[in-house]
Amino acid sequence: MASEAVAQGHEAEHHALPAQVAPDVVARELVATTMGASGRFKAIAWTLGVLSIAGIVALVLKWLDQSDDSTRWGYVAALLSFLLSVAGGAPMVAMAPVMAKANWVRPVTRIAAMFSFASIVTIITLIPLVAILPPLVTEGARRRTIWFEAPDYSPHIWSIVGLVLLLITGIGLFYSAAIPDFASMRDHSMGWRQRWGKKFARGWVGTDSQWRTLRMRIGMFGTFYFLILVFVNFLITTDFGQSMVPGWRDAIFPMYHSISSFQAGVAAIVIALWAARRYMHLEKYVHVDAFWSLGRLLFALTLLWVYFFYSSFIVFWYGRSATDISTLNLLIRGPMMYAFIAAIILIWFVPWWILIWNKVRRSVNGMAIGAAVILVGVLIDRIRIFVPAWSVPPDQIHEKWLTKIPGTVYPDIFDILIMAGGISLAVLIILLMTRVIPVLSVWQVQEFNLLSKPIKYVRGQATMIAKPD
Amino acid sequence: MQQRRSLDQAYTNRKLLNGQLDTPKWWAPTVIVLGILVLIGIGVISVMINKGLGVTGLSRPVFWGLFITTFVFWVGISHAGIMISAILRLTQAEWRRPVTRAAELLTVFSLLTALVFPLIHAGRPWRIAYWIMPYDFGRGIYPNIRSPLIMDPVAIGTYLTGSTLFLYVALLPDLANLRDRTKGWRNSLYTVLALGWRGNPRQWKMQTVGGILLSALMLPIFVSVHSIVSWDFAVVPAVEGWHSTIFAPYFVIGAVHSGVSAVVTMMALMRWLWKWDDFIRPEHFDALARLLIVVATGWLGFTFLELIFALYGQDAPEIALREMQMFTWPWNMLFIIFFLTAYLIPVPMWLFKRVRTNIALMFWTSILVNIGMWLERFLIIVPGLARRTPFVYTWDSYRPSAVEWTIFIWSFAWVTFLMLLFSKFFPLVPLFEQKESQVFTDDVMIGRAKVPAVLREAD
Amino acid sequence: MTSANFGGHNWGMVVDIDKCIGCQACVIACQAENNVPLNTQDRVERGRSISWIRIERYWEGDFPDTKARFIPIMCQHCENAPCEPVCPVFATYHNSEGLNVQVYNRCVGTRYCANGCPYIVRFFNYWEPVWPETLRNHLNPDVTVRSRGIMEKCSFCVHRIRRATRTARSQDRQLLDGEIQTACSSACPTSALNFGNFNDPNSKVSTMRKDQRHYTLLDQFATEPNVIYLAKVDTDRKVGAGEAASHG
Amino acid sequence: MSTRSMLGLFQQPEPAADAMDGLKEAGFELGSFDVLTGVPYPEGAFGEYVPQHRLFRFPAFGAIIGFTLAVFLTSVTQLAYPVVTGGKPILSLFAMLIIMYEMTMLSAVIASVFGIIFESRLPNMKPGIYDPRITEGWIGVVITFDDDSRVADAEGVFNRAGAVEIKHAS
Repeated sequence: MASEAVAQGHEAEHHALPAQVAPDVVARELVATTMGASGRFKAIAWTLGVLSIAGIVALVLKWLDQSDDSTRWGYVAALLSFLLSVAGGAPMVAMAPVMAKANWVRPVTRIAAMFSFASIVTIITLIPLVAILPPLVTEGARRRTIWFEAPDYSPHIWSIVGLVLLLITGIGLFYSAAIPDFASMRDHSMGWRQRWGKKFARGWVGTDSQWRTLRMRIGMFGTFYFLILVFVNFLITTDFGQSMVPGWRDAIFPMYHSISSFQAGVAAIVIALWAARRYMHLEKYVHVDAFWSLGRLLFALTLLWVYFFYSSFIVFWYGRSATDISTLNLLIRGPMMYAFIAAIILIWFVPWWILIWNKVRRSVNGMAIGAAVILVGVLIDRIRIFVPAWSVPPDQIHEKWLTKIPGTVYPDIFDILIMAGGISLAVLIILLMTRVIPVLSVWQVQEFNLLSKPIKYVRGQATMIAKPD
Repeated sequence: MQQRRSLDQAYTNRKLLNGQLDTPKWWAPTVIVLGILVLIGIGVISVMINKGLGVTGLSRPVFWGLFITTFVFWVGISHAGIMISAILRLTQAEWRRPVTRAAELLTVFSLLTALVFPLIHAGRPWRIAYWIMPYDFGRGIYPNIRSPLIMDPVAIGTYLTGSTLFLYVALLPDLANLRDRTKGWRNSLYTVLALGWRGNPRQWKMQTVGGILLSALMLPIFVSVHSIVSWDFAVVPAVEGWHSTIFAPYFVIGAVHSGVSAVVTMMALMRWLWKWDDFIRPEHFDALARLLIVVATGWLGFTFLELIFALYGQDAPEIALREMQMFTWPWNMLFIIFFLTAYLIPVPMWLFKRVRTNIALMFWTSILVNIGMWLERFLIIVPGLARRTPFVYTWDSYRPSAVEWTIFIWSFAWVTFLMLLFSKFFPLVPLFEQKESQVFTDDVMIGRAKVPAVLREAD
Repeated sequence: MTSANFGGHNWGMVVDIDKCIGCQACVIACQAENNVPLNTQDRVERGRSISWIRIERYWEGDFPDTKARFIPIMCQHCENAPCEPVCPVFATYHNSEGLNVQVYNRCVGTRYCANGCPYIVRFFNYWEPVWPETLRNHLNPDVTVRSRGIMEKCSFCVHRIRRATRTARSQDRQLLDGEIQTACSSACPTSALNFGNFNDPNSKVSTMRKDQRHYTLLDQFATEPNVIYLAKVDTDRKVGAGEAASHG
Repeated sequence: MSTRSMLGLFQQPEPAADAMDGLKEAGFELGSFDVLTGVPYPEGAFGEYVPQHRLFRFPAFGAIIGFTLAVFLTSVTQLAYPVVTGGKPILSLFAMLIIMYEMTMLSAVIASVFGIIFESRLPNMKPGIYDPRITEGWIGVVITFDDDSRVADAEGVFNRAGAVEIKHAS
């Protein structure tokens, strides 16, 4: 099989298919990428490290300084939502091959799964917010939440549980798919990596039963992960968003949040792939084909985002009851109007015009640009939602609807440091992970090569893609 | 999953064109019976137009009832077509092939039926010219673009036109096939319709590329149509049960749920009536049922969100409405039936492969789903209006009159009638797609294992 | 925010709940004035009765100290009327004098406006209107007899407004305050219903609406009605949406 | 203009492809011969030249037309008879957007259907030489000659490739 594949390697050029490489070569080369670290890598890692420490310090200081005033914490909430979106949304792609049996996605899954480690940062940002979250009952009046008669600590406890569960299942998803690669680390590397590989491979030799349990595990963790992600999105969006604003009753908002979280996740994966391809020289494995498919996915999600946004907007705009008006005034026309316009442009308009071209979706750099634009847009969108939501003073929080629209809250030095720090910490974690395990899943690249092979159909060129059950 | 047998193309032609070339015996009697039903329905409709809407069960404040429910229901069914043929085409699902055309047909005919209801339920149907096609320059007044009732006809018209053209384009190769198989006047008819199709590479390429292009264009329309229909309700703040932002995606996914179920029902009928066991195989039902499990569960999630955020407001009228919808006779009974039939009975059954591959069971479960989905629309629209408003002199309940029920039944007879009529002249299963799947699927040997594989063109 | 410009007039009504005794005179007057078909027993039973103005009656307090509360409800002629934008044929719209007018000729009877109205003061003609032989000649010639299949509702007796305006113009003078009385307000024995021009700062209604008892119905819909209610004095609680529901 | 044309019928793709190759070698210019199938085969399966098309311009064009039309319709009709309803602006953008969207999509679809039919060079009421068995799975290779002199060698190619039947038409 392998030799035949190599023989057909030269044909693969004018296919949208990765060059067929022999499995052992794949293992050795991919494992090699984890070894050592270039000077550039070290420099980046150190700067990120410094930034993250600064961010954590700033978070502690802000907590000591402003713990009494919840209206100042909007930006931390926005950061929480953003990290949840990216770090939570990305691993969803990791389960695609099991669910959809899509072949192109196999090499991508590892990078996707790595993002689940970044959920640690999400939890860090959650801690102070949970403490500062206004109580359910203020001046005897119970504010509108999904916790109708529940005790006062309900939102806090459940959001913590949800995020921790998300982290655990995410790591579970990562690890269950990583075992064979730890095995190949054990076999093809030396030093601590080999020892770690030995430890984590847990005696993997690739027997039939081991493979079966592996696939079962991925499927299981994937399903759990999806359910928990939706659940967490629901909790965070209601407890840390909607219920902070009197009269904001937007049934679609959790869905909106989930969709744009998938969008951000896919965008992040595209950028990670681009970086891996560029700086780890993995052109042979990360082929344009993957970007092409991710591009279509991203495009669809972009349209879906604008659809979800419009479905809620038109109902508010048209219905125009007192609560609707106050919601629009706060979130769209209000203190964050310019952020809102920027978000629309960056999440929908620009990507739409970039990604609609097949040429762009087939190009690596074009995709990276589109993805970057989307990521920035999602961050701004989170800010325009959560900052006004938190800026509502707690003494109005239990009213029927918002009678007095609060002014714009601008970030103070703490907020800026915290956001920079949080994001760079997330990036740092992923960077470090690439030193521990190949950034592309070895066994899935091999499987990819095994299942898809270029064939000759009468006189024409085509690709046979096997779809095992 | 799919055991593939290679079918000779001549055999495929013979079997799949049996509706046109040699009409089955049951065809004529069935069409006659349905035709009589259709005539009765039309008679009742004209009586209603003549006498006025007093003959319905409507009242104040229940101004909308069975007609609008059925309208939404049929629009929902119409979402089967594009769901199957567009989404599955774009995701290159092989098992879509035998069902695409039937699904698109269902789209076209159910839309035609759906369109009837808002028109006949208007107070002065003879005046709707001013509503749908109002560009009567003499009057100098134009329709109200701001009204959702203008967006509706525009959206549905777009969807109807689009899917009809889509259907025709995909029909071309099969028309050519019929042209080659028929004699006499039918031959000349098909010759004209086939536009002189010969099947050279250029035409086939247009067929494939065009199919993908049209799918990509139809998909956003498909989503928008039911969203706009849902906004008829969602933008009305006065009716607590309607004014919810989630309605658009909620209706769309519900529509997909009922539409795909309707396709399953129809596939079972096609397999039985035309004896297409070789083409509509258990694995197709299996695949559709897997899809349905996902769709139905997603729909359940939306239902949950809709309910949670209805109560989230904790306003007295909203809670009163929900209480009425779920715990007050007769709505509670309807609600239980709706929940059982739309989710609780079918979906757990579909979890078993034995059920998924059992045609009879799939037939009945899919019918259950559509009963449930009709009730869902009914439970959204009618209790929403019959709610207890602050003004005690305006409460009323609603019981559809015999006239409404007759017209309701008429709609089903009408759709089936059109379907059968179509099946007399055009193949319900796309022959060329059927044959294409023979070319494009194969088994590859990986080691000793025989693995089903699909052939993708290098793009 | 509304783009209608109220040139001279912005017609409205101030209803003093404190004076209302629930005598239903306004209901009858409206019925007679506006050619509203008789609400026969079967129509009422079928929930198809038409009464442009109705007296809602609520019980307040528990036996023995129970109080009857009355509140006359007619079309509120909202500035931001939810019933208007949903009509596909402009059959109902907001005219330049602040009236929410119903154009019978345009109406095709989708009944969408009726669903949109939170006050449920819009009525649909399910049948052709019929009057007993004896009443044929009592119909008001100034008011259209609505055929079946169209919506109708309180028009603030727009025909009276028009006639008064014409008279005033013919005598070239401004309309006097209180010159125009709707059928209901002129029939009200306790003058609980007061009709007038809100644009004229010292008209009777303008002064009345400044009363601290004033409120509007169902303000959660932000419809900005042109009908202002003055709460009952013996209680500071408003008779309105709030406890109406609880007494339902 | 084609004086006469010839159709070679094959039962399997392989020989048909051989015939195509043979015709190429025999020096018939591309475009004078073509392959007819009852099934869409993968592109280039017969070594035929891959047809170029401009299909994607049609929907773009249609979309632009539809959008402009919709803008005109939604704005001008509202301005022609301005009626205030429910305090909404005369030009309510967010309601108009929906109509614009639908009309844009509609004309995009119609245009692309025209495009598909045009780009497949249909309708073509004189399709030329053809055989009904092509829709039964046979594969036809059709060739048109400018001068009759070369009919023979084309026929030779067909026979060598193993044509089941050869039809002539003038």
